[in-house]
Amino acid sequence: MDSPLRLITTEVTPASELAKTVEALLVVASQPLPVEDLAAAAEVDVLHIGEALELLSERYSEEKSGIVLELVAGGWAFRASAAASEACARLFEKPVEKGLSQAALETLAIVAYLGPMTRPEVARIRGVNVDGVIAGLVERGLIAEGGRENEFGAIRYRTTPLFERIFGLESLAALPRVDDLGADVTEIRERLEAVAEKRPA
Amino acid sequence: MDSPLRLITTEVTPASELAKTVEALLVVASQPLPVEDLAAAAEVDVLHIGEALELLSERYSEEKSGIVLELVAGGWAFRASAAASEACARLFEKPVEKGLSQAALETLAIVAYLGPMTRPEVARIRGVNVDGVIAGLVERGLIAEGGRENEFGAIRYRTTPLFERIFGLESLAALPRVDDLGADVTEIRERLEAVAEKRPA
Amino acid sequence: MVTPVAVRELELDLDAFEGPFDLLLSLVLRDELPLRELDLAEIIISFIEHLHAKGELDLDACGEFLILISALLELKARAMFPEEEAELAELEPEEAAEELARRLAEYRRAKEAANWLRERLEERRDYFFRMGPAPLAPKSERKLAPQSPLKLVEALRGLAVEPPEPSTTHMALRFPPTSQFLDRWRALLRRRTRFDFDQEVAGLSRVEIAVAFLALLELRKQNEIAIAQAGPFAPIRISRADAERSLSWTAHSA
Repeated sequence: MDSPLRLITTEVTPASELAKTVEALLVVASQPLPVEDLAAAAEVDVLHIGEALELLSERYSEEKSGIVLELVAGGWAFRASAAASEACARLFEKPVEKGLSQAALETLAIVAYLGPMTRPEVARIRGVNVDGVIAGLVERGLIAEGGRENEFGAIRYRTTPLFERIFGLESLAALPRVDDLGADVTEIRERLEAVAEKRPA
Repeated sequence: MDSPLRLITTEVTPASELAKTVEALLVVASQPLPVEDLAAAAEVDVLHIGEALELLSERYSEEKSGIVLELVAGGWAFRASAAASEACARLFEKPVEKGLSQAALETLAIVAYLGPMTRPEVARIRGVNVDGVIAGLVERGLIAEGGRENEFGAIRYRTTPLFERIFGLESLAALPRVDDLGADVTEIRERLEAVAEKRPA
Repeated sequence: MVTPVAVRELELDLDAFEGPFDLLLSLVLRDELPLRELDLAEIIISFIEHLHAKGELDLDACGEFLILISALLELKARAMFPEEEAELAELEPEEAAEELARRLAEYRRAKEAANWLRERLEERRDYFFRMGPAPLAPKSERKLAPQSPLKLVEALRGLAVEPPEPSTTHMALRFPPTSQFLDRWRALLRRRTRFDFDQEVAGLSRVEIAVAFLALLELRKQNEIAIAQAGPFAPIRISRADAERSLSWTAHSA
């Protein structure tokens, strides 16, 4: 009859020891960790991991801690508390960029003035491959996918509300007029394509 | 007269509130965070960050927690406790998986102590070609290119923050002084003189 | 009765080697013991201690030892600085010795530092930390300052500019007509009796200067001018034919 006695005299329960191991694993991980991985690493069964996670969920919860334990995409991971989200956003903030490259400006101008356009269409006018530039503009949220040419066709890109905000436009209709280049979108586009063809390869 | 009352009823002090923000920042950061960065993100001055870190160092220490707070590579960072190392080893790669060869350690030492160095400079001190060793250290992320001797000169290598982190250095300044040969030379001379004295005139 | 010190049998107890000196030598010569691992100062000290213990100086032994240890030193130096043999050879013996000592000391320090790093690595091998980004870290956004829509217009207009016709200027040098300079020099000489060629052609292209000089030669041929130069690279002086006499003075006074 010594097992109850042992339970009483032991200050650290196995569950809280295991919880320490689990929090260590979680602080090292770059991905959410499934219960099975935690169990394999700690060499215990998943039921014990469940108990440890329960303890940790209690400890790492909003209000109580800046670190919050969360179950996401089938795994467990630490995140910053909602209360600390602003401070965290500041930590990851990058310095404001002053301007855009010529390639980005040309691509944006084409998409803004000539309407939703596919990569090959933009490439034809600019006379160079535009994949990298398009990807960059999508990443910055200045353009976004806006449908396809047809069911299996190329993706069309259009400017975003963020683009309008940054360029101080209430809408695309507020873009400065370019009547000298053509009477309407079709004419302007034809002219740009004609010029592009004359450009030396 | 409600301010004393408020003091009594408030459970969380500002310092512990800030500590929560700091632990949140540390759990999302991918590099050790200097106090200045913590202060900027939390929008407080560095003195307060110091207090918060003191609270956290207490809480996140070996024995007490599976997560340990340490000052390393110029900033504060979490790591797993030593107690959890076996479990971690089952799930993650070690920062330096197979240890480092004598050649790699000597090269690292030369680059760490003598500052950014080119391959020929390291080779001159080690007395052998170091191209392979340098390439290996670059691949492991322990050294990195850090500028050139001059516009067309050889590439200089410097140690990385990962190097400091793996070796647990607060900064390169934390490397111990390596005593020079001075003592040995004196010793040799003294012995020679002792022998010379015995020589019949 | 003095027993000669058998240098070859000198017992050594070094960090890298334990045994008689001759065994060490043969191991080194067979490349079985890397010289760079050997601390030669340790050997010297052992030898001196050995002499010291005997309480008398055996010159023969010293001579033999000196030869052996200097051979080892040279071998070690060559092993350590293979590509710099020549460089060291250019130095005076004392300078070379000093340079060698400096480099050996530097290498010794590097080795000590490497040992420290090894211990440190050993201490910390059980410390794991996250080497990638945190699983649920906030995304970092690239922020852009407000931009003028006129930049878009500018970019679009730039795309509408017809490319220039291919240039052929590089295919032929275009020479200005000599007559242009004949007229110019004659007009100048109507106003002035003499001028410096260099001053008048300053700012013209090389081709234009050449044509301008051809025009001068043409005028000289027709006896309209005199050309004089005080010496190589001195200014070329042009004067009206009727002012030739005063110009000869210039030439003599140079």
